[in-house]
Amino acid sequence: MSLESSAAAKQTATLTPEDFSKISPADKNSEVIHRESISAWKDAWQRLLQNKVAMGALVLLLLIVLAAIIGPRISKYSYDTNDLLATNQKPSAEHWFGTDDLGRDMFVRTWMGARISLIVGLSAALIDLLIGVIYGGIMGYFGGRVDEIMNKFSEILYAIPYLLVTILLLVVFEPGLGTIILALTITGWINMSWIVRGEIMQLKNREYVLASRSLGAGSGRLLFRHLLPNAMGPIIVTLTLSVPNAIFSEAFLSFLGLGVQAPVASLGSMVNDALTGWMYYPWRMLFPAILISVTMLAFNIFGDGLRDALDPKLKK
Amino acid sequence: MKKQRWLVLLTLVLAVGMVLSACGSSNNSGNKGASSSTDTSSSPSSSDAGGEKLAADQTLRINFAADVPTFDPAQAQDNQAHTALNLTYEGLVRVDASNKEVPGVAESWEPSADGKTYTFHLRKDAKWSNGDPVTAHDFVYAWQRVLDPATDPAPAYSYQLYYLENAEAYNKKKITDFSKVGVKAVDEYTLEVKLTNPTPYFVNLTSFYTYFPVHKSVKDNPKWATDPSTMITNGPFTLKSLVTGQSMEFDKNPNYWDNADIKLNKIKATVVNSSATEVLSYQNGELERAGKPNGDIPADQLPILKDQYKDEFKLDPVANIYYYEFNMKAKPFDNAKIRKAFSMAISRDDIVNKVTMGGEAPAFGFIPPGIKGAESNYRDEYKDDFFTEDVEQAKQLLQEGMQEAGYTTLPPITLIYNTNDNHKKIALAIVDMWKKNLGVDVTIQNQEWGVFIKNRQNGDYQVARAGWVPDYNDPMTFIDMWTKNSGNNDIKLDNPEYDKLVADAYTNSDSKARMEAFYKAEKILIQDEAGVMPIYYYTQASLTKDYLKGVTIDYSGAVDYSRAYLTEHK
Amino acid sequence: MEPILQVKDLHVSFKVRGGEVKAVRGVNFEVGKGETIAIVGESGSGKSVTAQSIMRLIPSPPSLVKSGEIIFQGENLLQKSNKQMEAIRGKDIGMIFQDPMTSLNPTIKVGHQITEGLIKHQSLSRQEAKKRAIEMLKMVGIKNAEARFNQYPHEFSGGMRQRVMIAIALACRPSLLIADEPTTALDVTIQAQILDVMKDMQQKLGTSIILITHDLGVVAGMCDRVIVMYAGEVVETGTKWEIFKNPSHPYTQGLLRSLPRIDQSKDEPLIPINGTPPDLIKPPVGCPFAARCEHAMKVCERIDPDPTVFSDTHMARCWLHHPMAQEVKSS
Amino acid sequence: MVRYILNKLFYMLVSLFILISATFFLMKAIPGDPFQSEKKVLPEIRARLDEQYGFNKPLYEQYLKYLGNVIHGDLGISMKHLNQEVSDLILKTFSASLRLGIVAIIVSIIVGVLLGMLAALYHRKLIDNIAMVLAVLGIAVPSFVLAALLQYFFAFKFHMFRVVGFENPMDYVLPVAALSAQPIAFIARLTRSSMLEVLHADYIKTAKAKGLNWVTIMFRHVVRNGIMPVITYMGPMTANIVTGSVVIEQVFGIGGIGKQFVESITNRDYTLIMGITIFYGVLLMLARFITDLLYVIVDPRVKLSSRKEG
Repeated sequence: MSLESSAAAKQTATLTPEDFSKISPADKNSEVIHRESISAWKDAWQRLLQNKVAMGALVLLLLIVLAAIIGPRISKYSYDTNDLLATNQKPSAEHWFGTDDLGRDMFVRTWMGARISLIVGLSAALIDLLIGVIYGGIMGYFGGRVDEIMNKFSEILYAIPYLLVTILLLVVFEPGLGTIILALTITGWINMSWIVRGEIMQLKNREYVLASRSLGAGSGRLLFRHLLPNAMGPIIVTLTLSVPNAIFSEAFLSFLGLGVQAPVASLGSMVNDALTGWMYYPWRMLFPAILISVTMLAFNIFGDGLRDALDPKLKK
Repeated sequence: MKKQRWLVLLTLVLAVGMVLSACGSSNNSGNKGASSSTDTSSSPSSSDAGGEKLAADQTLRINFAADVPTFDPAQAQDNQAHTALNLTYEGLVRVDASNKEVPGVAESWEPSADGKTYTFHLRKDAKWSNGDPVTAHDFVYAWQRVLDPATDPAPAYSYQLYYLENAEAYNKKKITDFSKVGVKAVDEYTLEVKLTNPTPYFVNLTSFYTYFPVHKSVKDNPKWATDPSTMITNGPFTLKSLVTGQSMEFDKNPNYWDNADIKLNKIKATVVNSSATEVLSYQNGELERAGKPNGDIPADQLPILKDQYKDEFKLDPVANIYYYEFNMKAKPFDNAKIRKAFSMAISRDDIVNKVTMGGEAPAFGFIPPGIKGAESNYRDEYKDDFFTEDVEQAKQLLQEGMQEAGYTTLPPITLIYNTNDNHKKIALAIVDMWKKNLGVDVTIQNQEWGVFIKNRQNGDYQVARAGWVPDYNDPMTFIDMWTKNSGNNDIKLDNPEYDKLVADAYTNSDSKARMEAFYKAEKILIQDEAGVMPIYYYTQASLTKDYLKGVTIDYSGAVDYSRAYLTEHK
Repeated sequence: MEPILQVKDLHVSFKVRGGEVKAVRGVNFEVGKGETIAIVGESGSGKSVTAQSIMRLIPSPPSLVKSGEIIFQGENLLQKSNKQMEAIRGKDIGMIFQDPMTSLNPTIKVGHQITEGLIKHQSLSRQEAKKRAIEMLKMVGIKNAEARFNQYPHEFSGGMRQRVMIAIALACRPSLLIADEPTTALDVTIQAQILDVMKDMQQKLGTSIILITHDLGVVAGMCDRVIVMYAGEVVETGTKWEIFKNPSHPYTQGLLRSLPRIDQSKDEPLIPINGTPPDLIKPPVGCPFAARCEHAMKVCERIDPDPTVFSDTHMARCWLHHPMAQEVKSS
Repeated sequence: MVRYILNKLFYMLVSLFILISATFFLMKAIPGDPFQSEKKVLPEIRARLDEQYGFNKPLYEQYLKYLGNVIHGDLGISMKHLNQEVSDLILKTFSASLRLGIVAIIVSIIVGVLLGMLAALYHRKLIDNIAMVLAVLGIAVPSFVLAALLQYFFAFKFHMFRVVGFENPMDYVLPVAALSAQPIAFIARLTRSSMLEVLHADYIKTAKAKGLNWVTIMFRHVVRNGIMPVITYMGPMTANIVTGSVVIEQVFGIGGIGKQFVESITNRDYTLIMGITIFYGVLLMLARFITDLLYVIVDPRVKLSSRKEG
């Protein structure tokens, strides 16, 4: 066997005994390894920060939210004032996004619409979250018979075609924002509850939970201190992705004439209103349609980015 | 393990097979319609009609916005059925392009001196599509079917026949002997009709579908009107195929007595309920006619299409009215001055010119132009000048009204309309006018059709959108609905004088006196009570290719394609 | 002994966001015919990358063999085309991976996963391949092999799956087997069984083995020679005895100390090596172990030591063996 | 196996029962009824209709009677399409929806999987980016907008297709494109991420270590495992396409069951509403059931007794 034994001490010449004095542990310029020392959340956040596309989407979302808040205020028009002398006007200095069939300013209406759509999307997602987490948490935590019954119930509910229930609900109850949100959440929470259930079931047998339990932690503490925070990743991702779903569903309901009440408009209902004449007044469809698409895009991309950031499988 | 997977596969195959076989059977019926579209049967006589050269292919393509719910004249109630039944059936008389009664199955007819009995002489060459002759008995049978309390489901339009003596009593089970009802087949070809009151418009009425004859074979087959193969009809066309939600095809009926005058070979109808799609389909050359009454043109496109298709775009005034109802039993509209103020504070010109843009006529009365009066049109004889729009006066009226009712501010007001783009636009515009002109905030609420109509008919509303289509060509159809006991009196008008005027008009056979009564009643309704706020008299917008001729639209807007034809075109 | 594999000055890097991870930095070693060598080191020491480089299995990009040679049976594998490599993989070199739970395709019957390679490399018919596969399954100690042939991976336990992996890797009788932490994921009792199977197979087939492990305990029972890697470098090589009896690199010493021994008294604690390996995006200029080394001297931080050769088979890279270090120590 | 199916069947029946009951009472709670129109029906006639249709009976009696009929396979007669059997109407209109739906499902799967595979294979390259932009657009554009745009440009402007019609193969192109845009996008993203996962899986390394060539690895090992999540999406996709077809049928004037359903609600055609609800319910449950079975066939790890989450 020949080992690489060439000039074993090529630099020996320059070495001095001083070089061979021991370094005290305190002086060591020890490698500080950053990766392990930061919390999983910060880690995820940093990964997210590095994902330029996802951050772009987040910035876009924030801009949309901001515009939805201040957009209607910086215009001198109100979203519901008709001007029959100025109907279907092209975009101009006077009306930045043009006017609609009743002469209402499209700029104000578009941002008001965005506001309504966001409210619908966010409320529906948050209600899904609330019910889903509680229901799913109970299923996952208690398991056994409780889980079996509750799970079967949600499966049965899930089998009911959602469109049907939604339409029926919207016709039965007074139309309005509340009803729409209710209709969207009636089956929307099920998916969330299943995700929470799956996570909790996986987590509850982990060592630290067992340890905590052996130390006498109560169910509530276990669920809220240990289990849910650790299941937060998939929950947040699902939440992010369910916002655009709700916005889209509302648009779909608008198409069926079951959307929000005029003169209030959502992006979906505005697109639908413009649909019959869009070839002649393209701006009436274009602005809300682009905004709805961009919102959808941004939520989806940001959600994907979040998933990547929170998914430990992709950690390198 | 292996076994289990095979079982799974088997189950899967079975399940898919089930689904596929379920649809396989219905596929056939779908293809039937498609295949028959290729056979272009005998082309029409190429002789020109009045200097025009007929097109070789006499196939008319039109659209229905919804399925025809029934092809049974006794059960029909809507526009779609109206158009379809006008093609497949023929009543005692027809109405021509100038709204004149012309012979249909009846060659001639004469009223008695008191105007209460009509004798119709039927033509001997009228035949059913299976070759059977059309006889007076077929009419008696059909009318009995409509009135028979045992008919299932009960025909909602049975009241259209209540002009006949004892018809109402028989229909409402007060008498059980149909021979007491005022219709009798004197012989095979003579039909005698006795009426309760002299009814000048009765002959015209027999052109309406509820009066159409029905072949006796339907007795044993409750589903006869759902299947083209069991439909025996007597009109210029027969239903050839029917694909629910998709298409209908009508073929020329060779057994029709006047088929020499029928030039179309075939009528193909699509069933598309999106008005935008319908217009696009027309623009793309897939339809010869689009728009009302069977379809629609999107309000957004009206002003543009009007310019772009100058020669094809038509606005036909029709005797329908668009109006708002005030609930006279609900606050604050229990006060006439307040109602009137609201009615005077809007600009109908702006609505028709800038919102609906369909060339409608602003309405200041309730009876539309096109409804017959004593000599000519009622509206020509009596002007609708019951009030004028005047913001200042409206404000003052509102003040007075509020004082009378003791308001310092008005209670909250909600306007309801049924979900529809056009209704929405009008509502938004009117609410905005009220706000600007009266300083009153009105909330608008759209309601799904069934919910809306229920609320309105139950009086659960303050202001509601409404429209009225006449049942027959006489002012009565617009006036008797507001009598105290009328089921359609949603505004809850309760005016004894009004009711008396209507009762008089019913029994009076003098045209002039009747019209006078209607005018007085209309004045009460609009000027004194202001229970309804007329907005406009409808027009019907449609696009018709310039080579499509002979389509007639009657006073109410119903369309008759039976005498239409296509001239030569590219 | 005639070497069948020589790795010469191998450098492998990975491109990542923020730089290049220099995972393998100048590795040299060789494997003799029928010999079993172990590559030992912590995770991230570059041992797996080295092994996978031999098979050319590391995905490129992001990885990149910067320089070096891998001579297998006289030919440089790094210069082979993909097509040529396909003919070598599985036929001449077999490989077993760490996690038997994920190394088998869950949707394909175990038997077919074995026959795949046989059909490809030895042009056997399906029937012949099946016969061979069943034979292999029997050889690696799977009972009821005929029935097992038609089962799916999830119907096997972890140990059984690793036996299947061995059967797959050795089906074509390769002359070299690379076992990348084959026992790490298994229970201790199963570990021994798997090692026995490998030893047994080696005796039957005369295969050379590169065993990659972080567990010196595994090394003791199995190997002829040991290569200790740290931070992408070989820090010490030697025969099993040289390494165990006379570990000459503080890292090797550390590894040994962290291992429980039978002769250890109860009070004597196991001593872990403190600290973590350096970030290889910017590898230290000096000895990579200096930061964790209890004997670290000033020179260690400045200059990476060259190998000190103790015998034909034994060398270590550590300044402690520098004559000057001995002087300083004794003074 | 048999036990599994029986068990599944039992729960499907329970679901169906709840669906029927909930829909029945919800539907009856909607104001209005099938006989309402602008012109009010005379009270006497109204009373007769109520009697003929049993509306004069207490609600629970109507419910029990309906339930009894359904158990005997009788969905009743439509209240708007007079004298037409509800089951006939459903089958007739479903024929069009099924043709549209099946083509859309097939197109979605093929195009979606291909796009996803391409994106995964050319990970972080141009093709990946193009595929993902397409996929994301499919998710971001509402189907009714897409349908209107497709119709306007490809039928009207470019005269490539008919605006209305559903007979010739060409008539399918636009509605199918509009209907499958969203599922395609979803499947493409699903396939991509799952393919990426599979490509990095250990068993792919094993396969490479066996010396298998690229094509074999792709087809034997990668694709099969990579499209597995697509199968789990089949259930929701069916639901999606069924729901989406409501819009598409309206825009393209296709006489499908979706259009019928919306109309039946407007018309308060009680029997038809119930009939279509039951039909949809059974269809979707069947779709999920088939998905489960498919999964068992494709993935030997999944046993019938244990349901997968989500």
